[in-house]
Amino acid sequence: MATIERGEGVNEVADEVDIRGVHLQVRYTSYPDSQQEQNDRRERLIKLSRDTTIASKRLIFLLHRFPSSSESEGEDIMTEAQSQMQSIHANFHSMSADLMNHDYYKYHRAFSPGVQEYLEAVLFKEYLQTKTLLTLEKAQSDIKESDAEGREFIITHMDYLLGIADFTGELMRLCINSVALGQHEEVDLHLKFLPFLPMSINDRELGKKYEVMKQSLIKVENVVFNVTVRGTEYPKEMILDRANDDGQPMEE
Amino acid sequence: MATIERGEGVNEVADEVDIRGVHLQVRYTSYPDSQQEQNDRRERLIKLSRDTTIASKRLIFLLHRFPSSSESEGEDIMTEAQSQMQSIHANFHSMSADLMNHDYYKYHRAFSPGVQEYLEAVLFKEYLQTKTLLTLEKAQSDIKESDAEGREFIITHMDYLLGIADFTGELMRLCINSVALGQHEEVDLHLKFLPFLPMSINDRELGKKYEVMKQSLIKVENVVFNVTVRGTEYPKEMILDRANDDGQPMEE
Amino acid sequence: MEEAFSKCNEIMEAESKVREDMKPLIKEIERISRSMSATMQQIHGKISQIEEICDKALSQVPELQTNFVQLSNSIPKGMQYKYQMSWKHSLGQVVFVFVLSEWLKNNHLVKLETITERVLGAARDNGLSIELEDYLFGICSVPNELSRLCVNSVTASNYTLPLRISQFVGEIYAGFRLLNLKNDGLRKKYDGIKYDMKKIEEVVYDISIRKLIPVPQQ
Amino acid sequence: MEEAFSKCNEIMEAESKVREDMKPLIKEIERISRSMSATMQQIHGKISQIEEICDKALSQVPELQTNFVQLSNSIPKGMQYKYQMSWKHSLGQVVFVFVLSEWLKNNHLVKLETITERVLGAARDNGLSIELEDYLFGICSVPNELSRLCVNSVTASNYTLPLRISQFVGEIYAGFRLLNLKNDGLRKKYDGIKYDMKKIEEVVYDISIRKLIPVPQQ
Amino acid sequence: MEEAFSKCNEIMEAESKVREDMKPLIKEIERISRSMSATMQQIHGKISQIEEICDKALSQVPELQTNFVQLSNSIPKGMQYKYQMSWKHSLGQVVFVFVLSEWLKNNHLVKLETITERVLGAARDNGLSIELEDYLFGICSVPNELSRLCVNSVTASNYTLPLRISQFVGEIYAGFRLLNLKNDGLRKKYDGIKYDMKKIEEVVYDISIRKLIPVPQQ
Amino acid sequence: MEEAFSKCNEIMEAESKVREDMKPLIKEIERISRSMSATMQQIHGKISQIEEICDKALSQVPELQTNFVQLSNSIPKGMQYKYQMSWKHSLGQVVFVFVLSEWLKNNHLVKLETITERVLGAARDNGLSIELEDYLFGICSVPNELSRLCVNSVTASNYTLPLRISQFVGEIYAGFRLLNLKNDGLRKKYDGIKYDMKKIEEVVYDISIRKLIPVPQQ
Amino acid sequence: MEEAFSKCNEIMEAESKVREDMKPLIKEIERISRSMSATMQQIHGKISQIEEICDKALSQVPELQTNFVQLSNSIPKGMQYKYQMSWKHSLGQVVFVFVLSEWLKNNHLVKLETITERVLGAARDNGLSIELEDYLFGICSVPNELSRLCVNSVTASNYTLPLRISQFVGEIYAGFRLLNLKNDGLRKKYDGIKYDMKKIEEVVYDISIRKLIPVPQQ
Amino acid sequence: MEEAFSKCNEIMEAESKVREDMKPLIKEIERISRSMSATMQQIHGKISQIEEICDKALSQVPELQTNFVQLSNSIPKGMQYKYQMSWKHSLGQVVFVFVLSEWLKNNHLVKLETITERVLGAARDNGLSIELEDYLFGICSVPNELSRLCVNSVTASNYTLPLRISQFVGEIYAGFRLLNLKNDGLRKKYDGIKYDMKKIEEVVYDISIRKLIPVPQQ
Ligand SMILES: [Mn+2]
Ligand SMILES: [Mn+2]
Repeated sequence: MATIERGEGVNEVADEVDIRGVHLQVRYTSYPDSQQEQNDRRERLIKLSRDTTIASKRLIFLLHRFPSSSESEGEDIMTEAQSQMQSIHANFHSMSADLMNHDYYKYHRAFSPGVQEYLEAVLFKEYLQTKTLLTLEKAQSDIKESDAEGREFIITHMDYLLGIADFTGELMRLCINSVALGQHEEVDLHLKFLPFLPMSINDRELGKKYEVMKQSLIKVENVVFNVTVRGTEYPKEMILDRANDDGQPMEE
Repeated sequence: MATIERGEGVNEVADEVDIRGVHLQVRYTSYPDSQQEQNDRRERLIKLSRDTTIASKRLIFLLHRFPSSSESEGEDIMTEAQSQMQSIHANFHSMSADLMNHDYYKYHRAFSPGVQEYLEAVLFKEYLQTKTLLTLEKAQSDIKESDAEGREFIITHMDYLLGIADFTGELMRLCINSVALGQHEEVDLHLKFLPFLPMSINDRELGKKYEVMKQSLIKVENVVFNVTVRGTEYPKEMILDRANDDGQPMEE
Repeated sequence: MEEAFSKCNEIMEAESKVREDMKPLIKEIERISRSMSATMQQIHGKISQIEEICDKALSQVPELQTNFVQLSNSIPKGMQYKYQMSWKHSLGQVVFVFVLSEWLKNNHLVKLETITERVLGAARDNGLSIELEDYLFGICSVPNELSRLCVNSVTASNYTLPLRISQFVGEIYAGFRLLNLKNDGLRKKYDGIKYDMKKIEEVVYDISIRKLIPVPQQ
Repeated sequence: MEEAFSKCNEIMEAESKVREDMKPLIKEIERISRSMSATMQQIHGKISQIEEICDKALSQVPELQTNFVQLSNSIPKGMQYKYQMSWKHSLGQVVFVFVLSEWLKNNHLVKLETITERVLGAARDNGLSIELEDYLFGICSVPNELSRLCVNSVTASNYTLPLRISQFVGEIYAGFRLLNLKNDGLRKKYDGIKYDMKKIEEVVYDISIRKLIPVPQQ
Repeated sequence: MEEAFSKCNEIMEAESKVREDMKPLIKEIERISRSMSATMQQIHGKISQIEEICDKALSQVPELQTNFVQLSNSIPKGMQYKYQMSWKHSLGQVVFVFVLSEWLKNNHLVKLETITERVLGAARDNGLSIELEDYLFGICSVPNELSRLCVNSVTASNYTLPLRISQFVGEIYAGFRLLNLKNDGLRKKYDGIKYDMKKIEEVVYDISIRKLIPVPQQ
Repeated sequence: MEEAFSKCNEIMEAESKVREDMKPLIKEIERISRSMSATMQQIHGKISQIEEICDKALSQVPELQTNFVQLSNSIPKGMQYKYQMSWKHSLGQVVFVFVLSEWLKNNHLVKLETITERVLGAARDNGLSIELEDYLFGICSVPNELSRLCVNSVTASNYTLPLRISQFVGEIYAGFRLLNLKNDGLRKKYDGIKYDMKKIEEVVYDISIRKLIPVPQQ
Repeated sequence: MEEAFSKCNEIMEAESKVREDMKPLIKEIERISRSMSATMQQIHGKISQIEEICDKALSQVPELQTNFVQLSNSIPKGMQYKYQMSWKHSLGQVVFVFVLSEWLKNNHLVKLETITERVLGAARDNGLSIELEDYLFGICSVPNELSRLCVNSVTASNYTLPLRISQFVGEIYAGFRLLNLKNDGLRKKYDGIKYDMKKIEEVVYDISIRKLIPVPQQ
Repeated sequence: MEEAFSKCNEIMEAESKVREDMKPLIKEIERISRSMSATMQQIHGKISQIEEICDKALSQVPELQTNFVQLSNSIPKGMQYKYQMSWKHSLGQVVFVFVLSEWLKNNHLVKLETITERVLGAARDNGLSIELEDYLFGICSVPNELSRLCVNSVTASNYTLPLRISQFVGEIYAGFRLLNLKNDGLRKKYDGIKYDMKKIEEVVYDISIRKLIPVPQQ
């Protein structure tokens, strides 16, 4: 008695189909991989994506300590960040290996969240170091260069844009923390960098993120307003003094 | 001034991004195709898929004339059906050519509807001719064989299952028409063939189709009940007589 | 204060573990009850093999019980109600299968205790239970299935089953009328029986007006 | 009867064609109005360049008008209202841009006729129009944007803009109070102005308590 | 600014007035079309008086036309589509009555132009119209009514009407098949005709098998 | 100010008390009307005992009246409408039972005043009433029940009841046509009668074509 | 039966007439209360003219009363509650205006009876009333308005009003705490007062830390 | 079958009774916890009497415990979780009051066990418990209250309380950071603490800059 196997994104094998006395004879032979191999690959990729997400979040957490650190501390943080980034790259190399000779887009949904989170982290890192926006090209070549076998890992435009959207969230936190630290020039710089994604968006996922970004931006504007207005009442030096006393970055 | 191009499923080029004085320098160079080429390919595939859908619907329409036809008419219909099928294959060959060396799954959403409708048609044709269920394997090899260059066109399991689900809708119409024609043995046969997809479905698209199928099935059961109950009152010959007089297949 | 929060973390981890342990068992319970329910669907196409189909559906009960017992062992004492939403829906399907198959085979309404004993077994001593509400919900789903069976049995030239069904559903409907239902969902489902009853009556009408059954004496 | 139905088919094809002709024009109108609105968003980051930004946004109006004129030519006479839902939303965005930019530049509330003339031009003679309702909806969106601008202008050390804004929004609010609004959506939107007004008053409060503006004489 | 808003108020009042003026007319139109439709319902109980009933229903058309003409006068030029939702439903009922009664009396499918002329009259020159869609919707409602009439005419021992009905509904169904339907609502309604046809055929079958009519020649 | 709020509390407590007093009475009213309605359901299974069943259902009316009188005593003067939602639904059921049973027994449509007198009695003098709307809603529920009864009476070989039902429902349907219904819910319910009428006509058709009743003369 | 339905139609027409009579009066009541409420909004811009504004708002009360009295005359006895939803919202606005203006002018919380007397007058004898609930809802809306006034009075260099407001809102908040609120909507609204209180406290903080008021002695 | 349903009715009645028994106890629990929470609100107006207010709030705990013990007695064994939604909200309020008052009086974070012991007492042995989640939710509500207290204590010339508050809220925030939070609601609430901290820091800054306290040494 044959069974119907369900493909594409469905992991269990279906029950037997022999209702009304007809046995559905369904076999699939034209696939390079068995269904089982495909499922296993997908599972591996999902796991690597999750690991990448967790490690990237940790990297972001670390990077938030950078602005409030002294110069030597700052160097240490960036060294540590670089090494964390390298170990995340290992995940990408494993994924490249597993995807080799297979359909990239077939599995894209499995690892896309990890890629986005990684981009968020490295965009943030690049911004802290150079105050510029990391290009997609550079992000890809970084991964390739660190691969002993020189494999290329493809990052889609959409993942890159979604990564930027998330990155603006971190930029916002950075703003609020800089405010708490009394670093007014920094705040100005961040605020100028906070990019608008174009409003003419007809992709739903991106559209949603854009709305969240706009709300975040308005929150930051209100915080900056608050500080500015308070700053008009007291000499700037006093604000800075106090900031050095008990300033606590409020990142998370 | 650079522009951000949006990828993956988004067809227009975004507006310029230079808000707050920062120009986002985003370029993509690591792709084999330009964004424009990808968009064009997608458009071509969508068009071929639409053509396939329309031609398959026409084929189904034709096939519904088969049960009520005389033997010679029936042969003519099947000859015509075969030739329509062949001309649909040309669409698949064009798609194969366009997909050659490109990511199949990246474009899958673009042509999946056409594939499903085609499967619905050929499953129906096979059933009318042999009262069996066409296998995925056979469906694929038919396409390959008719291709002068012998290219393979991949059909996913999910598309196959969705095609089956739609096919049961046609089977239901067949039932109702057979009832109208007084072909009671046929009705019995169809009804036995109407397969249940297993209930243990956790795919949403398939689950929805299953619900529709079940409702259709109940409709057919009621029609068959009605005919059977009426049939108990009158001699069978009379029903058949009358059916030959004015029987009209109610397909669409 | 740090210590206080560390302790909180420990408690949270422990609770997390309970949920992790339950997960595969619940998945299995869902699979079996779904499969039992799917098996019962076959009665519509094979009126003459109804008993075999019922037996086949019920043959999965021991496996189900094993899972429920394991599940009950993985839950800390007194906390069964905290998690019961996880298996409530599956229990509903199982009650439906039981009520339907027992009536088809033995012509009586199976009791809540019987189902509890056969499905939960030792899990009952560990605090698991089938709520009365779930039992009633399960019963409420039967008339709809039977109204469909009524139609199909006539198609299969079986004219006595509709009469049996008409009587059973009538009794269920009357039984519910006695209850003082407070649960809104249940009341709504019970109201729906009326439509099933109507459908069944129409089938009986159709076979009676064509003299396929003897004229009833009242 | 066949002939009657053939005729129906012809009519349907003709209507289909009108819609097909309209489609690319409407897409273009949507693109331009979205772009105008997006441009206006830049004022928050560049308080000192507000005039330039307004000009840039308005510079797209001639292109918009061209499209509206073409659109009006493609619609059969008397049927403009049949299709107006297709461009209503875009007109709303355009009104918003006009009201906002005209006030920022010239400190007055732009009139409906002015917008109609500049946006629709010759399309007006072809039966297109901006409904009063759309005009009022557009005005209603302005206070929210201005309450945000109020905050950002203080950040940019501009303390006079908040006072101007406070007065303008107050006037709009008072103006709407005079209207006998029957449209529910509009009434709701108007109610929302209250929150913008409150926000603006709080900003003025913050700069006034810190003596950043002269104490007002009433 | 106050002046600007005052002007808005004026426009709104004017529009309000149009609606106020329309209201009693539309109420009257609704009343008449409802009454026409209700009159037609009587055919089921009085098969032998069908013609009189049709005449009675249609006798209200002049009064209806008067109201439509007045209505069309109260609407500013070019704005008919803005308000058409207010009378669309009534027009649907009227089309239904027309198609049904014309066929019952004169055995042909009444044309859209004929209905338009008789119902709208001079209102047509003022820009009012019956949409093709409404005409088709009206036709689609007829088979259901006729399948009911079919049953009742047999009860009233009229065995020729079912044959006429069978042919007419068959032609309507064939006619719709020629159309390239896009509209979802219309297609759904059209799909429903199948069930009316089945019912009608069963009646024809019942009377032919009992030799109440000769087996029909098509 | 404290004193002002204390006074508010007193008023609230007083109102609370009214509601508390009403609660058990309303529960009892709900129980009785549900029971009356449930009793009426038995007619479908026991066609030959319809009169007894009607009597049994109506035998609970005095008890119901007692509760309504008590209820009316517990409500402050002039405030009956404030609370009427609490018993509206029950009154609907009671009207349904009255209309149905009176017609079954005595073959006429019971009047609103009759029901009011028998159900409310002295409560009427205390300001309680059955709204016309509730009366009409109750009537609207009857055809559906009768279409079911029609089917079941044929099954029970009673071929005269369907004819009586057909006439009564036809008259109700015609009666409603005379009303100028403004209540949307009521209009919708009335529209539903059409389907019941159709079902009844089909039953009459079935027995008439099988010559189980004499062919009617029109 | 026709006669029965004719009678129904009569009753419905009578009820229709009551509603028609009420309509213009209710429209007028809505207009006046909206206008009173709109007038009160002006206090934020003209802190120094608060008393005049209050007087202006209250000057419309006699006109309002006239309408309420007429309204109460048009409603049959005992049916006031049946229609009260039609003017409930307006009464809420009026209570708000009364509570706010009386406190601003005379520094006390106006009583429910006072408002009833002045707004309803003779209408009270005809059975109209202001529900306690509406009174409390009206009070609940005042703190939000006052928190806004607090901000604006500081902008206008009035530093004593915030202190008065702080005390009054604190008392209202404490007063509500004494109530055993059962109405969910009211409870929610009362919870909202907390946020107004917080805002007011922050304003008092701002002026106190800047020594714009004498440090309070507790 | 009737017997089976009678038995169901019995079970339902029994369950009904449990709920009936619980109802007055839960009402009382709600009343007391609401009253405790309302009492705590008074701290904002009477900074100097904080300890007394805390004591007054906590003085109701024994009464609360009595009710919880009675409640736990009325629930069948093992079924506490089935009903816990009924008192969850009240427990949240109680935790809030405990955490807040204990810290105000004794300057430490009260432990979950302590609250459980004092609030539930013997009810704990009957299976009642305070969930960890409820404890953490309660803690999360404290910073918001303290940020408000911070503002008011400055207004009341108390400049040391803000410093204490600043430190405590900082510790809570740090504590939560240690937790591996999964719960969405809790995480969201925790995120909100950030804003309370900011407000508190601003107050501390305001008083330190004005030399009302020495710059704090951490
Ligand atoms: Mn992030
Ligand atoms: Mn199909």
